[in-house]
Amino acid sequence: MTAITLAKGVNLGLRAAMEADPKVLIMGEDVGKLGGVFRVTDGLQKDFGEDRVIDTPLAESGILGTAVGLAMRGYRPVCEIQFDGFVYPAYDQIVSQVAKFHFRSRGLVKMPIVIRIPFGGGIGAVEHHSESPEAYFAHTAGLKVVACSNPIDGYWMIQQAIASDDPIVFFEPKRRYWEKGDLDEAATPDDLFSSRVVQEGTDATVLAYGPMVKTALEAAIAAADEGTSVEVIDLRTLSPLDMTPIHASVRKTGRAVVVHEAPVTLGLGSEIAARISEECFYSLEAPVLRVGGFDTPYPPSRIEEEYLPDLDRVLDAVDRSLAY
Amino acid sequence: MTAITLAKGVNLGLRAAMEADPKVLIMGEDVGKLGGVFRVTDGLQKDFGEDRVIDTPLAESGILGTAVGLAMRGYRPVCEIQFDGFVYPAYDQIVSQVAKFHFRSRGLVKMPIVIRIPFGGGIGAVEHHSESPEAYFAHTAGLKVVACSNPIDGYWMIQQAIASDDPIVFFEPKRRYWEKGDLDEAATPDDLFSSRVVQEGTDATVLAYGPMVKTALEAAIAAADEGTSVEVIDLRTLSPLDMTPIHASVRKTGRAVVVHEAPVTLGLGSEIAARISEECFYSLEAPVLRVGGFDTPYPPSRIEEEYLPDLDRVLDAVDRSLAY
Amino acid sequence: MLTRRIDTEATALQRQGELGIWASLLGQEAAQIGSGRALRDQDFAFPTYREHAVAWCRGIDPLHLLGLFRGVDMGGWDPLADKFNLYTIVIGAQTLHATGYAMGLQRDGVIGTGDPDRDAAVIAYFGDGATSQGDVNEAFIWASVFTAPVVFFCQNNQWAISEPIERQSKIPLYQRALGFGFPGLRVDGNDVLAVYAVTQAALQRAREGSGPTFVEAYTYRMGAHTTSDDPTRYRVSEELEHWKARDPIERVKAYLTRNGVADEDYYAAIEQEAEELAVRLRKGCLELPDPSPLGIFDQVYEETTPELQIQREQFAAYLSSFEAAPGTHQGALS
Amino acid sequence: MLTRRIDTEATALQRQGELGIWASLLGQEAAQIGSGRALRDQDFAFPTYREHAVAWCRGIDPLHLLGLFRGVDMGGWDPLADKFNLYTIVIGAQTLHATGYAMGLQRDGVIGTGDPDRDAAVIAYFGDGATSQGDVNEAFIWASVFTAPVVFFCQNNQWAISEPIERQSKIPLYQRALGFGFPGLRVDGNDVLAVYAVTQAALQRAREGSGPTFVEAYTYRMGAHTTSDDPTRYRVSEELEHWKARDPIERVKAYLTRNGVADEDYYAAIEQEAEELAVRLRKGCLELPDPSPLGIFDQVYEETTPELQIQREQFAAYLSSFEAAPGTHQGALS
Ligand SMILES: Cc1ncc(C[n+]2csc(CCOP(=O)(O)OP(=O)(O)O)c2C)c(N)n1
Ligand SMILES: Cc1ncc(C[n+]2csc(CCOP(=O)(O)OP(=O)(O)O)c2C)c(N)n1
Ligand SMILES: [Mg+2]
Ligand SMILES: [Mg+2]
Repeated sequence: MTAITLAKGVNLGLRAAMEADPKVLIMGEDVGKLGGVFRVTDGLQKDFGEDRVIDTPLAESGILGTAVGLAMRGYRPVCEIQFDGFVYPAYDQIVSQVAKFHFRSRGLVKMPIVIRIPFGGGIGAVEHHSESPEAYFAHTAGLKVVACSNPIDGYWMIQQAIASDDPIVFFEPKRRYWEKGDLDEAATPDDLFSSRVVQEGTDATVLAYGPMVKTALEAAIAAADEGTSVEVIDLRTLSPLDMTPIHASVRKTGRAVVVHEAPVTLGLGSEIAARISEECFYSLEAPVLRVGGFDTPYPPSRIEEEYLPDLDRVLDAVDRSLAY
Repeated sequence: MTAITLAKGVNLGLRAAMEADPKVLIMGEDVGKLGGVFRVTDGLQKDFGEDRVIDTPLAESGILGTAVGLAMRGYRPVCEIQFDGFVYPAYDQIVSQVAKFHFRSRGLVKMPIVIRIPFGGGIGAVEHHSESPEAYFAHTAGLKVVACSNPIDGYWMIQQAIASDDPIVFFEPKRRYWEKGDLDEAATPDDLFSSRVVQEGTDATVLAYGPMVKTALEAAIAAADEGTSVEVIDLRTLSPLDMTPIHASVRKTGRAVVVHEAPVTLGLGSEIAARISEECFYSLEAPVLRVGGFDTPYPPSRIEEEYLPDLDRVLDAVDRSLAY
Repeated sequence: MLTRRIDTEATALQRQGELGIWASLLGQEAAQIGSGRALRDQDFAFPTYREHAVAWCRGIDPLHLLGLFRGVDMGGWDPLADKFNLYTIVIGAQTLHATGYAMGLQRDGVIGTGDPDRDAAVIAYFGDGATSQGDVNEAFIWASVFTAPVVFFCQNNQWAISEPIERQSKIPLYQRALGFGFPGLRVDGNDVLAVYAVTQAALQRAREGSGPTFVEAYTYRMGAHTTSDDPTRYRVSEELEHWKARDPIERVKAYLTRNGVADEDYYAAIEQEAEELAVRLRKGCLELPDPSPLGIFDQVYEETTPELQIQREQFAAYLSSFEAAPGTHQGALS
Repeated sequence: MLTRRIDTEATALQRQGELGIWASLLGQEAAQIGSGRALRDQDFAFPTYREHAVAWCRGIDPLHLLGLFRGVDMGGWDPLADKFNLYTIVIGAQTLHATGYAMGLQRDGVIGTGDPDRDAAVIAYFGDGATSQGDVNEAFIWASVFTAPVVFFCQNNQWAISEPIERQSKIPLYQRALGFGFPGLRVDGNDVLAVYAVTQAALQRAREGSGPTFVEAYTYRMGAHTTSDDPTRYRVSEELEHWKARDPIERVKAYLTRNGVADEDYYAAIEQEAEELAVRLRKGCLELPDPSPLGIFDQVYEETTPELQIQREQFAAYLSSFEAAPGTHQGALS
């Protein structure tokens, strides 16, 4: 067992994947010599060479477009998008090519591409560095979308994502990059596309992913002090959703709150609320409530803490749910 | 009163807007001499000149990016995206610039840009020509999103959209371009951001927009034959939503079905279902059901009629709702 | 001539409602055959939606092309095995794929070995209009910076739907390459032998590891953009007449006849072959099986998802409900 | 020198946690002042995130720049009135805005009139890394095809964060313009007078209606990319030493002194002014009011939406619930 940060967890996972399969490549801006602006690819170019860890020209569409061609040639590119807000120039290649190639070719062409995106706010950054674009990808058929929330998941999930033959958008909560966890390399990881109950409870279910898992857990502790037993689920997979543990939890608690940083309107919470409302119709004692960013662009960082859901806003929603 | 097609309705609306304000420009691929592949801009370059109706180089990011600059200089560009599936190269300019400029500049810079997108399937086209990308834009704070469903709305809504000082993504149901309606130019149009009950009913509410409004109306007629009274709402505005008539209807019927061509997961239906479930919690006698495209890329056209929601699938959902 | 017959037949089929749309290659046969014949087995081609004659050179059954435009699938061939990508409709996107594939060749060590059966190259097709897309210019940058073995083959047919080449560039297109640091050249796109020679040289350069070349094949779109288009709205008939006199097929015929390589019998035999092909295509096209509605759920992912499984099951049940109780609802399930 | 002092002060403020980040212009002062001084009132400039000295030339209070990097807003000036766009962080996006604005100037008839107070031009700033973005190349196409009055001013500071210029281009960047059909030229970016002269000529060409020019100001990023960056990881110190000897400020000082234009008193006065500025900035920065959390709801649209109104009201009620009943919950509302 070694204590590692999330950044290190993903770094070690990448290293393990590259060692396991010579077809795995890393591509992106500043991923080589610098090791990435968050150091997630630190040391990899040194050890695997410039042919496998590629500092690309500064153009995201170029990164994804050439990754498609490399995938056609049998490679498994792991593309880093430096910050969430810079994925949009690659949007066409992702939505019209990466997502559709398997379908277009009736499965003859696989797209084992992983798109790593450090996402979310809370680090005092300027514009375009704190976005949560996951819903755009979860709405796109042909892509799979996952988000890790802690170092251990970072380590395993990135390897599982790289091993998958489907294209995966892999979200990493950048403000949790420096938080630590104990890695046991001998453990057996959960399935990549599974959600996990990370805190059991009986009164209400809080669903979160990425950076908000920690917030949700803190809220559960605070709620416990007030006598409310909150169950917390770390979704981990955003597309497909893993509804089985969600159904079980909501049938038990009768109440659900979905939390994310992305704006509420058409965020992941809307899909989850719609599904729970339909699939657990007779179990719900309150409507599914959503806590998220407001429907504004991400604000200047001096007020990001107000903008982002925090412990209090999660508790407030739990209270409102319990009041039904 | 003159009978006009939807294509003609938008065409006349554009003409009226250009006559009313010399700052209105039209930009896009083939919008000039050809008058657009659907002839929606037919005759406008001839009458308003090449400076106001601009055949652009073949690059969607360029179209939107230069439109931003023109808007900063006081112009009101109406950008045509030739087909839904070709909007993605412009995604970055739309999401990071058009949508954010007002916020970034604390309102000092307005973005009165209209992005016209012929959308949806049903015309036997090849890949990328039948998509329904509206949810991507409705999830984007800073944009407004509307969809017309008939020639009369096409005529008025495009003028209202151009008159708006906010950026608007304007969806036109391409398979309805040739359907007719009677235009009364002296009438007073409804507010752009309002939804409209287009068929009154008491047993269930069907919410639709764009191409599906006609389908929903046909379903309502078929349902009436079976003794079920279906209320149909044409949403018209997708972002913001106009919840008032929706609340009123659902409180009356207790049942709601949302219909669109876009894939169900994280489509507009998910947001509407989440909102209705929360805001009409005690009125709902059945969960909000969603009828949409499946979570696959748009299929080859020989099976698009199976893929797209039709009268029968809407009725099926109404029946399922009534069965609760 | 065979490819032109395919084209005529496809256009006819579209007119009869059997194809949704068809993008004719009329006038561009020399550019396509010349470049297509310069490819070796191990080379890989990335077409747009108009490279029917290149497909022919790659051994793709033209029936597959009809299938795509008919809407039974998105191209029925195996792009990896046939080393001919599926048609790319989003303008310019394939130039980056081609460059990435070329970077894969580099990593596989199959360029610059000197073994003619091993060294491989990639060719990316695109039109004059496509040169305005960001993606195409990014592909130039990538290819240049990484010295990727790719030939950028631009068929400048003078038009992007209704927009003349002046809307995309003020200077000859082949000069674009100079700004990116690799050679660009223009060839008479209606001269099949010249196209062959130039493409062959560019491919060889790529295979040797000397990097990309931009080839501008100067030609003309003699037909409409697609069967949905009406070019009389935007171009004058004199222009077409001018180019008709330069018809690539007439030119190669004249050349072959003049040099005694081909005689009347030869042409008669080809006409015959073309006719048989046309008959086969027409018949084959009408017989193409429609795809199964349930099949689409299985092709989205390599490993399907619970959502899709549920949707598939529900849809299967829904479809069979019609068989069980026909006429329950008014609408016809088409 | 004043702008360098602003820069030093900002870096210091960042180190003390008062700014989230700061992008230093160290080494690029001559390129920025030289080009910024060539602008007339009616011209419009589109900066990246590093054009602090151009901002200075446009009369923008440097406090606004600090505000942006501190996170109180996204640039406190009025881009339209000051004819200096807000900083654009997405690489290259602003080159299209600049081109569109230039097309607006054309439509307004304010180019080529011959009236020096009327004819206007646009300047678009971007870095060497930006030249790889599709948007920048599309801007070149637009500007060329429409003969737009825009100067593309590229500060080639040799680095895009950790990537050297060789990752973006194999040939000198100014040659890129040749592929698009307009002039490109390179100027010593550390020579303020040369930059002034070249930019002035390019702007004049644009104002006259002769179209775009690409200016490559060859310079060097003497500092880190931003305060978050650590350049020792990717570049050698000799390189920095080489360029330190070419420090643009030392060079202009030497020139001014040699020609007797400036003496010790002059420099002392400037030092004094810089010091006062620094004090004002430090004080001003700490005093910058934080934005109001409720304010963000009002700035999204020109005409707000029911959704936002509801969210605003609910959030206002939520915030005031803390005032009403402090300490109800454990978490601190920061
Ligand atoms: C990104 C994108 N935008 C628009 C279109 C619509 N479109 C299809 S073909 C075409 C013109 C292409 O012209 P060119 O590149 O010269 O090729 P050609 O058709 O002449 O072979 C356009 C605008 C598209 N397919 N993709
Ligand atoms: C679209 C996009 N991708 C990535 C980034 C992250 N990023 C910020 S600055 C930078 C390097 C820019 O280099 P250059 O254009 O040379 O400008 P310089 O910083 O040297 O002034 C990168 C990659 C970004 N801001 N936008
Ligand atoms: Mg063309
Ligand atoms: Mg640079």
